Amino acid sequence: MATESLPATSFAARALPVREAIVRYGFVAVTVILIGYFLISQPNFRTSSNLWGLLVYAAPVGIAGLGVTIAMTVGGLDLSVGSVAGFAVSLSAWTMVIGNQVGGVAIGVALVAGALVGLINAALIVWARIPDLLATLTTMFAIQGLKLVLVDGKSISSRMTLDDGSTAPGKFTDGFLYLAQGKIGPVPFPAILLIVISVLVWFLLEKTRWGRLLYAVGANPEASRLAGVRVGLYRSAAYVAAGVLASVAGLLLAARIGQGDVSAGNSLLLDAVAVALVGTSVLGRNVPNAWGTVLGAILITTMVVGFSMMGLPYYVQDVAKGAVLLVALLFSYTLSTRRATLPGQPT
Amino acid sequence: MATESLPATSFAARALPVREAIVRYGFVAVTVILIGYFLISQPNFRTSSNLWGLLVYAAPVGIAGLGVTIAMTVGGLDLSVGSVAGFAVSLSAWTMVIGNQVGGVAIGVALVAGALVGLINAALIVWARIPDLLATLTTMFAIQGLKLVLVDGKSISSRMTLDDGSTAPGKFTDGFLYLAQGKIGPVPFPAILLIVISVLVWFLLEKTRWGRLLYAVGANPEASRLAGVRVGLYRSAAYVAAGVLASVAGLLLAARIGQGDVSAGNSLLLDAVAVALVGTSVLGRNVPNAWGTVLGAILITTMVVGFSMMGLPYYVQDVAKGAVLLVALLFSYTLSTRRATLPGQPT
Amino acid sequence: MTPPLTAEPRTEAVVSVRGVGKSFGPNVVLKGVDLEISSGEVVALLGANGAGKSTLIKILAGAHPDHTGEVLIGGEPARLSSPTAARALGIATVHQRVREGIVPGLTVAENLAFDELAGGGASWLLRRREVMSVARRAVEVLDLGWSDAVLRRDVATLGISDAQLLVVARTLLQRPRLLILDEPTSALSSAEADRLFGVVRQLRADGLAVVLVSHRLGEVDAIADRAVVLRDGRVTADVAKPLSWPVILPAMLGASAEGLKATVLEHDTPETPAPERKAPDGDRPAVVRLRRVKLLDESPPLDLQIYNGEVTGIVGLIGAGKSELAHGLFGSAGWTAGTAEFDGLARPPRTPGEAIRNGIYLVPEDRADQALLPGWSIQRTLSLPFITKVSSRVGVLNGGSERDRASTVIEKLGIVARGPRTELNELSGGNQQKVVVGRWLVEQARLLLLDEPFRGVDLGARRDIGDQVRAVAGAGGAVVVLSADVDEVFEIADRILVLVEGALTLDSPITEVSRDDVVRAFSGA
Amino acid sequence: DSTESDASSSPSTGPTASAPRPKPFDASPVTVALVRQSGAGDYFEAWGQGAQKQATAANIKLTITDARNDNAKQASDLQQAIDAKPAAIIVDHGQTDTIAPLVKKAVAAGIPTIVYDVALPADVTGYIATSQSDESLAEQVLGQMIKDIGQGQKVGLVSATGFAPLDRRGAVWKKVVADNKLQQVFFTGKVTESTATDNIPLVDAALKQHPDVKAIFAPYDEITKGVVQAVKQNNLQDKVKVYGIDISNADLQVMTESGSPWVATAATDPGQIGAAVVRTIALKLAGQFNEASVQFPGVLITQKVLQDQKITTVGDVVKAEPKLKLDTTSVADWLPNAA
Ligand SMILES: Nc1ncnc2c1ncn2[C@@H]1O[C@H](COP(=O)(O)OP(=O)(O)OP(=O)(O)O)[C@@H](O)[C@H]1O
Ligand SMILES: Nc1ncnc2c1ncn2[C@@H]1O[C@H](COP(=O)(O)OP(=O)(O)OP(=O)(O)O)[C@@H](O)[C@H]1O
Ligand SMILES: [Mg+2]
Ligand SMILES: [Mg+2]
Repeated sequence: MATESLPATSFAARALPVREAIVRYGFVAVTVILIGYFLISQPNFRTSSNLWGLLVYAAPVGIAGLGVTIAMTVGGLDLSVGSVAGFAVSLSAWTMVIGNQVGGVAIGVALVAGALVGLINAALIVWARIPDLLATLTTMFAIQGLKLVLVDGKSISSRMTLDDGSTAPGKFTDGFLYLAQGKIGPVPFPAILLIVISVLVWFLLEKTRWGRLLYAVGANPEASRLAGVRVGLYRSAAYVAAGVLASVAGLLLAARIGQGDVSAGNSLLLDAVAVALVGTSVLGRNVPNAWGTVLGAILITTMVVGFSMMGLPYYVQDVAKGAVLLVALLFSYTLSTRRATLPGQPT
Repeated sequence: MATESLPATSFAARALPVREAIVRYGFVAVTVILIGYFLISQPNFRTSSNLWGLLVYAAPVGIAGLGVTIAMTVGGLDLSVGSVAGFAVSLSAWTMVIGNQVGGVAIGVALVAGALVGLINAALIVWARIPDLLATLTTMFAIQGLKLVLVDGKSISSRMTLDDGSTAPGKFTDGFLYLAQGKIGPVPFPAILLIVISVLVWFLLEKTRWGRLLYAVGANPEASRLAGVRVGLYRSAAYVAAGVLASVAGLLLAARIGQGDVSAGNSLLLDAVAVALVGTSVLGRNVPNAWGTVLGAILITTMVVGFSMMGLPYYVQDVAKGAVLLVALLFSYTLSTRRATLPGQPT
Repeated sequence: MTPPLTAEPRTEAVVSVRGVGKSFGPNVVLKGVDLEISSGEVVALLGANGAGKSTLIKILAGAHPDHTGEVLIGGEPARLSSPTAARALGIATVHQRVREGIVPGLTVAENLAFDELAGGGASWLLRRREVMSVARRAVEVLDLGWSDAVLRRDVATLGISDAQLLVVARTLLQRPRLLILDEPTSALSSAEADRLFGVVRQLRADGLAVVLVSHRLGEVDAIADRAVVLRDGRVTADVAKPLSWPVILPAMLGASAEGLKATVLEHDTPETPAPERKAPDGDRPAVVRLRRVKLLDESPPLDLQIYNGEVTGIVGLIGAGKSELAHGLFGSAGWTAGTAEFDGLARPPRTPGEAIRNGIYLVPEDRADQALLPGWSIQRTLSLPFITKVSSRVGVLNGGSERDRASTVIEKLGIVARGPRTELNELSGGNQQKVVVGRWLVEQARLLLLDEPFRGVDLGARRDIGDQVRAVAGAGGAVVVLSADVDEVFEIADRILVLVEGALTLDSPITEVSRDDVVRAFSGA
Repeated sequence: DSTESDASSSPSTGPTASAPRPKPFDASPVTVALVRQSGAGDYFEAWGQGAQKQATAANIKLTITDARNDNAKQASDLQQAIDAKPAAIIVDHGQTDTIAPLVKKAVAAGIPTIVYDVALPADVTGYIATSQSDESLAEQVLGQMIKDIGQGQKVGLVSATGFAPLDRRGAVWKKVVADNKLQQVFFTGKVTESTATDNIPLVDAALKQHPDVKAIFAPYDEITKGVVQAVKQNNLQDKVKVYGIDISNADLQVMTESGSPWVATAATDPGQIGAAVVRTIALKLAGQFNEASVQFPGVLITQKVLQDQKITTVGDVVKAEPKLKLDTTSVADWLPNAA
């Protein structure tokens, strides 16, 4: 043997277990401590309805964030999620109220539309070779405008008056409203959806070869191509998944308000990107990942709810949000012995 | 024999001059055609005040976009520009109205604050090794909240009533308002500011050693470090510059609005990032650059003004914006024979 | 442990390394290294992959200021706190990873003048004319012959060999007291390496001290005045010219070197053709048949057969079209013209995925850009092309079988690593190369294409990889090794082809040609 | 083109003109610039459509700019409008200090100017001020609230500061709270790009903390919608009453759902107002208007009335509350209400 392996002891990477643990679990700890603090200090935080409520509020941003996460695994970023969610809101409302279809059809139409937008993004990025940020920015503008053209700039509500003076034939069906208001046992449906989708995305990304190949494409597309990966296909699939998940988030929003609110979804982009980014730092992994994103969504929701209960005005909440985020990031990056940025990885 | 390692003929890029020209000037052409179209079809567009007006409206987003451009040259992206601009609005208003200082002091305070935020970003990124997107996201939240804490969530206007019932001592001074309303000859001051700052940034990036090194730090920090470039210093300087330019943009907004509007600057982030991104594709260079950013800002402003004059509702404008952007991007990327992404460029 | 063998005392030391140590976390890489380097000598720093050569060099270059021990320069203790500090003290370094040295987005000229640009002394204005004149001087130093048009191009358009030459040229421009070259020739053809060494000899005559790291012992033999061997973090030999290989090799490789001496040295010291190679046996069926293929825009059509059960070595200078040939066969890039027929396949593979499913494998030449995935472990990198083999039919990954594959390769090729989960960026360059070659050796190939497979691997590993590759041929596969290094091809191939600007100038069984024939073929004769 | 579409608020086609148009409306279309702070959202959408409809009927070509809540852009838009020298300028909403100097400029340039819902300081003159009175809207709905819950109760406010109409409505609230010894136990809320959705968690948390509030005032319908959802989620719709301001078809649906806690709102019909503003400036241009200001009255709309009369659209509301239909405000024989 030309070179003998180094003795195992000389690679005692476990030598700094405390630091390692902080890097890996610091973010989780911050979340847990914060939740613990609210649990103790705010009696109303403890109620089970509130705790499930955290998941309910985290659901749209968490699900859209999971879409962004998938796009990030292939090294991209999807700026169109907010407008796709808004499009899903208006489109599903339009289908039910103007088109007089049942909720199932509305859901189907919105999901197909989300997938289509994902395909358009994929075509722009993969085929037309436009950098992802620019491509999704373009779709963002176009879809946002299209949505408003579709509904003529108006919110769509059950039995609204149409331009010709007649009343719209349809309404938000109960089946559709179940999306936001349904419960299985004590568990609200959006919470279940969030959990199910997180598990699915986690399983896809961590346990299947497709997930592995998505990460490969993001880490080094050329090396992946030469290893036989169909890079274009995987990148396209990622954007389609992002589009569909953004649509799901939009459907939840539509069902929550019970109307095709024109402004719904507008603020989702920044939040979804934020939780996906924050998620990369969770568990010290420094790559986009499902648990991280969901934890990020829960952390941010917890802060909003908890600080509101404490009676802080929303702008003080922003400062607090910044501070908590900072502490968590310091744990994840500053203490880390790994290099902060790896080439080819979305940072 | 040495020469044969690089036969010029093998680089087919020179073989297609038309295509090359489209890639390089396609974006410029789209802008020129659009301006031409508006000039011909909209009599009001032709007025010289309107043409200078284009530069006036482009000034805040262009200047903030130049800041983003500088941050992008070092391989980063600054998400805090919008909130820094908003902070500058409130801070300058506060200084004049509550602090009863003259405009010059307000300007100074805002610029120093912008530089400080830049320094904080730099510290988080360079020293605490937090990835740029996450670091600037954190500052974004914190600064946004801080701004509102400073003004108690209120817009600050000249001689407003304070909490104790008295009237605020100061007001927006004429000197300060000159920022937005002044003219030198026929040329409005914001237009001059935009031109001067663009030339400065262009000169910095293209004509000085520092500019080259900023690009080098972005493209290959390790090579730069090994060659003796003080990488941390350059990255810090870039974020400080971005902060200061965001403040300048905020000051222009404050002077134009004439009061410390709490919501000012909110929409600036997306616009500034958009023009800086769009700018990378101008001239087919595929790197962040000053002319590209300014041209991007002018293109977007032209569309907004022109389409408004044509009486398109804002949401049709969005669709049109998306379409024009798409055409320009197809010219720059899809036709290009160069690879779409360069390493070290934020994607 | 072999006690250090000291050579006779030399004249004034330019640089003295005293008890230098360095660890990465718990991994102790250097355990007290002593070394003297005098002016006017070329010191070869030798050692197996992962011995710590690059680490020592980075210390001298100021890139690892947190080392222990001390470094004296001109007899004075020096603080090598940063690359700038090292440079100010007269130490100029060409690092092993070429991509660490060039800045994409800047022009070739700006890259050649990058040290000037980076140094604080230069004017704050960018003087393009000055940049160009510095660049022209750099071009001259290495006699690169690049025109101004080339100098104005984006450096990202250069191939890895030209990039390597660029970095060397830039470093030579600094006129340092000590020049350090970390595997400068691994991406160069022998002609270019010769040109580089011509320059090094000249510098030595001018009194410069040079430290050279190389795994090409022929090269070392030709130019080094002294060889220092690192092993296990210590200096295990320090011998002066004439270099005594029987001393050096065991010092490098330990006891396992015993069997090596014969084979390695024979191939590394020229003229001896490899023993017991197959003679061509008449009209065998070809696994691949190329018809009128044009590799480069301007090259003549090429006809070529590749046979089962043998190793075909293809040599050629940089830009000869070797990589084009490999990519064309692998389906990852098209040729300008012509067709390929694969035995047993309805059509040539049109994508790498199709190629891999049909047992056609490629080890690409540029490790960093074409094979490594940042942040990925050995295990993941290894299983990437064969992901279906480590996952169930429904796509669920099987961690156990992944780990087993990785452990097998680690053991077979002697990869120095903590385990299958070690990240590749923690490995030394040679060990990374073993991983990216090794992943194609787990499955039996129908056609295995290796583009510069020995880049940066040490002798022992070269033998290990060679054995594995020959085993692929032994099991009936066809192997193609593309290399700019004639010695490497002689060491491994059954048949040798010479490619000059896309045309074949020699095609012969290895047993029937001499090295001189091959070199003659290069000139197109 | 959306300009042809009807205002959502009023399905009736309106009376036709009974007299020929006077100068300058008898020739080619008259250009009027409409400078808007925002055109997004149901209120503004309806306002814009009413204005457009009336303009078309009066032979006016409206050039509309929409600052999308970007006050700096609105300033630019207004400056640009002045430079383009239209026959008249309409300013729809805006910040006082932003608009005041520019209105001065417009007046100085001799352009007839009408301003909707911007309070300009006394030193600005020569323009027509129109408004829906925020004070009156707030007073009406809060009066109903006191009638419903009585004095000395626990109440909550969901609003945001820094937005002029909300600040004005908030001032009335403060006074009502003090006068009636109400106990304000929470104040939360924010205005974002998705106001309705983003307020739900805030109010939810506040309600968990203070489930014993009797009433919540949410003086902006986007916020009110979020409050209603939060109340429902906490199953408090029988205990907590919600009071809002503004009305749209979508709002009516929320109000009339069975068990809706939103019991009263105060509103004008934005479509009618948009039309009336256009009529006012048209009369001015025709030399038939000499007032300095017009006020558009708002009305109180209670859930009970809506349910009793089975009202589901703003059109129905207008029918039930003729005060909302501004058929007598700024009309002429040649210029009937077109909205
Ligand atoms: N940045 C790093 N982090 C962790 N370990 C490292 C790092 N750099 C090098 N090492 C380890 O240090 C050891 C020596 O590496 P070095 O690069 O000096 O080897 P080398 O002698 O140059 O080998 P080669 O001939 O393959 O280039 C290896 O075991 C490697 O894994
Ligand atoms: N990205 C590129 N764009 C244009 N031409 C290129 C590019 N890369 C390489 N070339 C040119 O193509 C020709 C063939 O290069 P190729 O890489 O096939 O040579 P090679 O024989 O494999 O040599 P080596 O691998 O030793 O550099 C060279 O002239 C090279 O300069
Ligand atoms: Mg090395
Ligand atoms: Mg090659």
